[in-house]
Amino acid sequence: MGGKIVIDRELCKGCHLCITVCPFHLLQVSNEINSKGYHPAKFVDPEGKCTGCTLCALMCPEIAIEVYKEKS
Amino acid sequence: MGGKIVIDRELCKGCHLCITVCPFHLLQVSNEINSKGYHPAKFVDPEGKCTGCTLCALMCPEIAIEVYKEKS
Amino acid sequence: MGEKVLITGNEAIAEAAIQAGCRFFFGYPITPQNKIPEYMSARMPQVGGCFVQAESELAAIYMVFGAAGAGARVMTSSSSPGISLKMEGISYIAGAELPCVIVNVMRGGPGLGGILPSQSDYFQATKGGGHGDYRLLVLAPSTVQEAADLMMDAFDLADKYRNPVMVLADGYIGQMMEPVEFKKRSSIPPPPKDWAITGAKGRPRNLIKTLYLDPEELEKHNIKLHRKYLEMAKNEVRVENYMTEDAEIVIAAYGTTARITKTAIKILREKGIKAGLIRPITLFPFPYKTFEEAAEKVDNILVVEMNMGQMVEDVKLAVCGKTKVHVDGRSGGMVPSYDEIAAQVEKIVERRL
Amino acid sequence: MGEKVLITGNEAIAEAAIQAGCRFFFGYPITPQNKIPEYMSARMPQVGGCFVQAESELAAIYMVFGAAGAGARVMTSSSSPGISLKMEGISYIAGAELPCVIVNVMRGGPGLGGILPSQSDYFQATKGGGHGDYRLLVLAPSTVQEAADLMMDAFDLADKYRNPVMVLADGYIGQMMEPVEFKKRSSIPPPPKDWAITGAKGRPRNLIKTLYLDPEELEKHNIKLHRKYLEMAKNEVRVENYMTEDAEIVIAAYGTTARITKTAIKILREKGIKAGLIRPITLFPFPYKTFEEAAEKVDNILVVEMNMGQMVEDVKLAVCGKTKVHVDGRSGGMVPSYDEIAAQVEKIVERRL
Amino acid sequence: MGFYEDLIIAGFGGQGILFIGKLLAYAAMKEGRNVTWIPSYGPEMRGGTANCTVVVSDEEIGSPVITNPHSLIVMNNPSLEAFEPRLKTGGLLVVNTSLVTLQPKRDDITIVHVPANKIAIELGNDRAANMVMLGAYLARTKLVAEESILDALEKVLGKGKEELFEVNKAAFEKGTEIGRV
Amino acid sequence: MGFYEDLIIAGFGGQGILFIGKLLAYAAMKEGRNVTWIPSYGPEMRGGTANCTVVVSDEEIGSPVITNPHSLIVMNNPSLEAFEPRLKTGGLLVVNTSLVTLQPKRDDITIVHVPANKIAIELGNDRAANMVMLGAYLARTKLVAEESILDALEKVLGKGKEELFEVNKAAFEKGTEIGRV
Amino acid sequence: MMQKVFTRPKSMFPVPTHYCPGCGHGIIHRLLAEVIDELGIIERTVGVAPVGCSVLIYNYINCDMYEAAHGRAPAIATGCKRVHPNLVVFTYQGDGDLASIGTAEIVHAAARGEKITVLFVNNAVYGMTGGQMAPTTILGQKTTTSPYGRAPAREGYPVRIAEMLATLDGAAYIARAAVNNPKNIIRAKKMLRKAFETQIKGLGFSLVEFLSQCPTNWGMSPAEAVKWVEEKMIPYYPLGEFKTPKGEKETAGGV
Amino acid sequence: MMQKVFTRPKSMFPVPTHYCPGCGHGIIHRLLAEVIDELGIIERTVGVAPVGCSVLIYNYINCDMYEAAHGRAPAIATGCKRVHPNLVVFTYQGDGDLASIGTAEIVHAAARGEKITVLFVNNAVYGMTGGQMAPTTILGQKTTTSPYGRAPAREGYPVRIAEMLATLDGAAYIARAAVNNPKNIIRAKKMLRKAFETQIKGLGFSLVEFLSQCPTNWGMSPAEAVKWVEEKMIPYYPLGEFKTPKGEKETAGGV
Ligand SMILES: Cc1ncc(C[n+]2csc(CCOP(=O)(O)OP(=O)(O)O)c2C)c(N)n1
Ligand SMILES: Cc1ncc(C[n+]2csc(CCOP(=O)(O)OP(=O)(O)O)c2C)c(N)n1
Ligand code: SF4
Ligand code: SF4
Ligand code: SF4
Ligand code: SF4
Ligand code: SF4
Ligand code: SF4
Ligand SMILES: [Mg+2]
Ligand SMILES: [Mg+2]
Repeated sequence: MGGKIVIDRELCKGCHLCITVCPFHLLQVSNEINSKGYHPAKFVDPEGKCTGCTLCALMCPEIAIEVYKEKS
Repeated sequence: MGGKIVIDRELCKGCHLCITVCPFHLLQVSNEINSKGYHPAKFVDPEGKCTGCTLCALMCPEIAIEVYKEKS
Repeated sequence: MGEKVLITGNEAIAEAAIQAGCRFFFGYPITPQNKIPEYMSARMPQVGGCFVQAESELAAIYMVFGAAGAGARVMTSSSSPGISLKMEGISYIAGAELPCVIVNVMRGGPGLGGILPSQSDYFQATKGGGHGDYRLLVLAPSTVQEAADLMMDAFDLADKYRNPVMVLADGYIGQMMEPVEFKKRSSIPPPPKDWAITGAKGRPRNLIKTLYLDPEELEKHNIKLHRKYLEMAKNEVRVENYMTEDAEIVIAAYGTTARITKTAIKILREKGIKAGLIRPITLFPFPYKTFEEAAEKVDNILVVEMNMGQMVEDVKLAVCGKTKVHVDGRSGGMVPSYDEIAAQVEKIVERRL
Repeated sequence: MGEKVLITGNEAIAEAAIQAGCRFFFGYPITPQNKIPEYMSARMPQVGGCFVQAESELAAIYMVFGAAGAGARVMTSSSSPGISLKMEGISYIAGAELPCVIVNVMRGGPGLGGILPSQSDYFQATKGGGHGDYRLLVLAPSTVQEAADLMMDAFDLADKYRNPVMVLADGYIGQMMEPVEFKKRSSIPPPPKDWAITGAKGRPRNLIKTLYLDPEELEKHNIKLHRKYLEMAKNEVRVENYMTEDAEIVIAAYGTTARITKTAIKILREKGIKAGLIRPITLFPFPYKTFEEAAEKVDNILVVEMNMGQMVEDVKLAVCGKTKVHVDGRSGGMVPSYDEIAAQVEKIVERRL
Repeated sequence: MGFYEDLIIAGFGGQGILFIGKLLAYAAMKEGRNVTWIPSYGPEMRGGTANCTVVVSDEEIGSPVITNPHSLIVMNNPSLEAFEPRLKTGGLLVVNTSLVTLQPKRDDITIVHVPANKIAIELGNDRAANMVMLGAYLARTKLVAEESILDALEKVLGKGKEELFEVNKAAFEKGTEIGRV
Repeated sequence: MGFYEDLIIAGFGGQGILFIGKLLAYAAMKEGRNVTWIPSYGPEMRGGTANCTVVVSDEEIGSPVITNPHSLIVMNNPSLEAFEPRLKTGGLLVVNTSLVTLQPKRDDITIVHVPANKIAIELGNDRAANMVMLGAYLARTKLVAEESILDALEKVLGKGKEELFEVNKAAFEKGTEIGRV
Repeated sequence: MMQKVFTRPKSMFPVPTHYCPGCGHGIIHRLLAEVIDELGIIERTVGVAPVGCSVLIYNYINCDMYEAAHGRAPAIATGCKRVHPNLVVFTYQGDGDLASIGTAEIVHAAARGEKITVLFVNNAVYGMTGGQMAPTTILGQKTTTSPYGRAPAREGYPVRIAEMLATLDGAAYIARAAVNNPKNIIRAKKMLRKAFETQIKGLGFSLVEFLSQCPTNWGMSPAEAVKWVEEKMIPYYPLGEFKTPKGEKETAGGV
Repeated sequence: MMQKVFTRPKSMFPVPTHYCPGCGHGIIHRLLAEVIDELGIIERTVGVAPVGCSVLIYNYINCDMYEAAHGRAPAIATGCKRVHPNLVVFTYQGDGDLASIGTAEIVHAAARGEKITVLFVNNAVYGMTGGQMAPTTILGQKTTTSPYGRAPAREGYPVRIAEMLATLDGAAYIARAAVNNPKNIIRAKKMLRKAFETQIKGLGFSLVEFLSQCPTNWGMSPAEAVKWVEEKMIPYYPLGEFKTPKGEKETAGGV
């Protein structure tokens, strides 16, 4: 039941709440700055741990995260 | 423990609430009219039944009743 | 021809509103206009409308905001202190350009004042008692019949201009009984309200708002409103000229004061003094031109109002120094009598001030 | 000589109030005057005073009523929509003749409008936005220093006349920083308040009320108030004449607009156009006489205000047709620039309108 | 000038002052005239003073407020004191002598004395005193036809109040008798 | 005419725009001049745009609002777009090239390019970019003495903020170097 | 020898009232005056009159008084109490005044724990303006603005002020009494005294709600009216103490 | 094949918000839009925006909307709902808006049983105007108008709106949620859905209070702010359902 997320860099305001809730710590602060001057979150999941549990998206105030999940 | 009451005819507005609460039915509607056109209550206690219990006065919205009681 | 009924001004105002298609009333009791909400509470359910006694005048005016925004013909009524409480809301309604009718049956002020008739809310009604640049269209009936007639027109005018209309009556107009005939309404439907809140089904959503964070936009909006007020000034001025043609002195008065003045004029004319009356029916837009023209013909204008001198400023603005303007005000529920008015006129005429 | 501090107008207003002996503040947050309550919430406990954030502007003005009635120096502040909510209360305070100070840091309207500076509450402040015949004494600062100075005077005037005094500032005055020196106050104690509510110990009880059921009494009260306003008109008019002596054209402006006008006048004078400024400092009582006198000397008066044309009515009333009166208003948070004003003046002068 | 009459009716609240004013106004309207009716009362919900002014005219009515009324119906002492001085010279004063103990002072007016409450009590309903007064007034002024008043009364009381109507009618007629004297 | 200068400082909220404006105004006041400082911001509590206008003069200041400023300090793209066209001919534009990616279009003005964020990050505190800009601006205009700014900074930061003061001072001085170039 | 055992309290002026025959306001005024007299606080008591039938209460009680605007008495009392913390400040308010237009002011005076005492007279109508519906008008009750009888779907439900305010931490003493018979009147006075004592001890906000008869606007005789209070009002508005200062808690409801 | 399991609800415009990073308003907006979408009512839903940080909510939700005056949203909603009983009307209000200036309007909309749904965002401060004290500011909390920390003797006690409104018979559904972690967010959405259903079924007034973070005015990072909700707010403002339509009663309090 693998999953993945897509973060909209420009919508993201760098609040990093998503980072705090991912059970697998798959989100990180990006070094880059978006056009509004924020450091957006980035999804780093080299081992494919993401389950698509949507917790990060539920927490995101900007609806900057889309979540995808393997069809079961 | 006898008592008596004095009704101020002019203050009285003839609401007759005092009449309804006297345990000995010592108050009556007067036939007379006061200067404001009301039929005031009158105290009729030929047998000296009044105990000075003050119930009538407690009920009077006009503070038209003074109550006297035998010193004990 | 409808039958005449003997009815108070308050009831006439309420019934006329219903006959003009008003189906929503939100208000709060206050003397001397209680008969309006009371009448509405009985009648609205009968005509499929809705009466809500609001928790306050403040809430009432925002219920009006909501219902007007929803496209309904809607009104509220109150008296002076209650109208003051509506000031913020009236500014919002004017800003959002929502059509509605507000009735003020004036009583003496300031503060709690008294419950007797007065005209001391003239400034508040005509210059905008609320904040920002807005204007109400203000109608001032002087008989119960006219209260009914103007009430009906008020709804049409509100819809025409998307602007709140105030019917400004004094306590006498509200509490007096006179025979009234409710005129059959022409069945011209109100203009379509495609801006109204009705649920965004099959159309882009509608938005009713007054916030413009961009000052250029807000200025544009203000200019748009201002143009509308100029438009009203062009089209909607109403005024009665009573025996002014041959008048050597003109009295300016509206509402009950105007009626009393008519009696005074009779008395004066019996004495050979040719007095006339200019009676503004719309207080905003004010009949500046009528007064300007009168100023060409008479040397004196006496303003009679039940306040300490308010309409007199508009009369002065109109005549622009061309004529002497006097003021004779009674206040606090005191009503100028025809004798007083006549005496005042005599003094002016004699002194040839 | 006190030290100069760099401070916003809002803070200067708050601090000046405290230095004038104000120990009670009741208010509610609203942009652009939030620094006033915020400052008060920090300072009042330090000086043994009391800051209460009221549940609303409506509640705040009645807390002011209570504290003023209790004999305290007290104030409230707000901005346009919030001031509209105080209209009923202001009418009550004026009716009860309670001294207090009300600050309005105006923003664009109507409705929620915007948060940028405006002067569109001129009518509301000067003609009485509430019901009934009452007037506020209205002071209009045009620098932060003047805001502080007028604030101090406001309390004295309020006590002197037992009347609410309004300090009418635009958003710029509130949010701008300028160096301010708080002038040492003459220690003239306020007049004794033997009418105040303090507990009826050893004296007949006091009563603060606005209801007069007898219309004759209410009229008497109205006449008394009216006389007081005439008294103010006699004693309290304040106005600045700036380069009017040799002026061929006069500009009328107050508050921030007046400052911008000063820059415009410099530009115009560099171009050889002799413009001058009449700056009303009291908006009520209005400096009618100054304008009347100016009207004898110049052919044109240009009124510059951040609204759609309000003070212009008072200017017209003053000049009474003797001079052409023009108006150049920006609104909604748009501020007229000195260039615009200068250009407008040039147009008028060139056209010799 | 056409027909014109004005009057003030004054007494305590609850005495039916406003009511007889309305009857008059209604009857006059039905007879095709212009009318105005204005009430005035104090802060008391019950008791206190109440009065109303009625104007009847063939022409457009100017002032509905009257400084010096042509007629006056007075139902208590304070009203006599307040209004008697204002009555027009030659005017008509109808006074309820059951309640008004003060004496009128004017000698340039017509005075009709009506023991209205006494009569009403005799007729079985104290509250019909107002109708007695109205009857007396009408008998003198003939402002409207008596039938117009009775029609108005019937209309105002509505159905199912026959008994009340009868008492009021009787009181009214008794009043007209006294007035005619 | 005495000394006169006005400028607009503009960028995102949170960049310390208003702060450096206040420092300037404070320093100028301390040097005995008249000053005005006016802020302007959007509805956002954070982010959004912010700017302030500072006027310094030896004479009474008329308009505190400026149509065509003498100088401009610009901290982001939208501000460059909004204010560049309004700059006076011959005026000074100080632009933060770390964040402003657009190119200024005017050729009748002096432009100073300052990679303010880059420098600030190098100095260990991204948030000191505003001070770099202020330094560069002052180096060009000499509106107030550099010491006046540092005095003001010390005063405003208050005690116990020595570290912050040092970073800001370093940033400011770096800015003056760039400005002097 | 006879001794006077009941007479007009000293702090009341010896004048007739403007109230209708049988009106509860007169009784409540007297209780107020008696409590003031018993506590000996007349010289440091300040009253705030409402707008309602009792607007003229200052004609009857001989202490410093304000006349408020409709609904704003608690705000005025707040202003006064903050200036003079040592005075005893009460407001006297009707149900239109307190429970309708003045809702925000009473809720926040209570929430702030403003040290004032509120006499809240619930007579289920707007007395002064002619018997319109109040927030406390009971279901089915006909008034001049609920001519078909109050129906939830149209006019909503009556508000229980005492219960509502008792949820606020700043409210120290909240009780409901009635003045429809001597027993309830005696109890009402005790509650009122407790309310004043709560203020004097500085414990917070105190309020007594009085169910009171308005024969005029109910269209009843006074005798019918007091019965109506018993039969119609008390079942919806139970008497009792809903909140007492810490440690003195009594159970709510019940007679 | 991957399937999209979480994306922007259809009834929201695809635009960035003006809110600060980490602000709870964005989360609550999304829950609202999701509920609207799930119930399929977007074409008959009307919103009333407050004055507060969320005044611009109409820039985000694609339904007919009013922008209210500060505190008056319930009155506007009443006006609208009475005209169009078949529309689904919600107000969205902050704690300054609803619990302070708009107290009377919310109490009486609830008392009338007005068939509207209220989203009440309690972030313990006035967000938009710069962090002033709200009626819901907790004891000890420093704000720009309670710079010494809220103290009962000076600033009074916080108001528990859900509990207070639950005393009113017209209130059919009253609940309190929080949006400080995913679990609470999921529960919040269920409550909101129930609130809308209460309206759609015509059962009366419904309100969900959301405890929401305002990192900016609390002077905290978003992560600190959500923790503060948990540790400081929830203990004073317990989550749960305080009133459910008859027969669906759940116990109040408890998480
Ligand atoms: C702002 C305002 N609105 C309305 C009124 C009119 N008004 C006077 S008293 C009153 C209601 C009185 O009812 P209540 O408070 O229940 O007192 P009661 O007369 O029943 O004792 C109203 C609505 C007013 N004076 N001011
Ligand atoms: C009548 C009025 N008073 C005050 C204001 C200023 N004002 C705007 S938003 C606001 C408070 C917002 O706080 P809240 O309702 O808690 O919403 P938040 O911003 O916290 O979401 C205030 C006081 C106003 N616009 N109108
Ligand atoms: S929660 Fe959303 S806005 Fe916040 S950092 Fe994550 S993606 Fe960005
Ligand atoms: S969907 Fe779940 S597992 Fe995947 S990144 Fe988000 S929180 Fe982590
Ligand atoms: S209770 Fe008082 S007013 Fe009523 S009848 Fe008895 S004495 Fe008279
Ligand atoms: S005191 Fe008691 S016994 Fe005597 S009359 Fe009054 S109620 Fe009756
Ligand atoms: S109307 Fe009712 S409350 Fe008012 S005085 Fe009469 S009985 Fe009392
Ligand atoms: S100020 Fe607070 S409530 Fe407002 S947007 Fe920012 S975080 Fe959200
Ligand atoms: Mg009542
Ligand atoms: Mg908030």
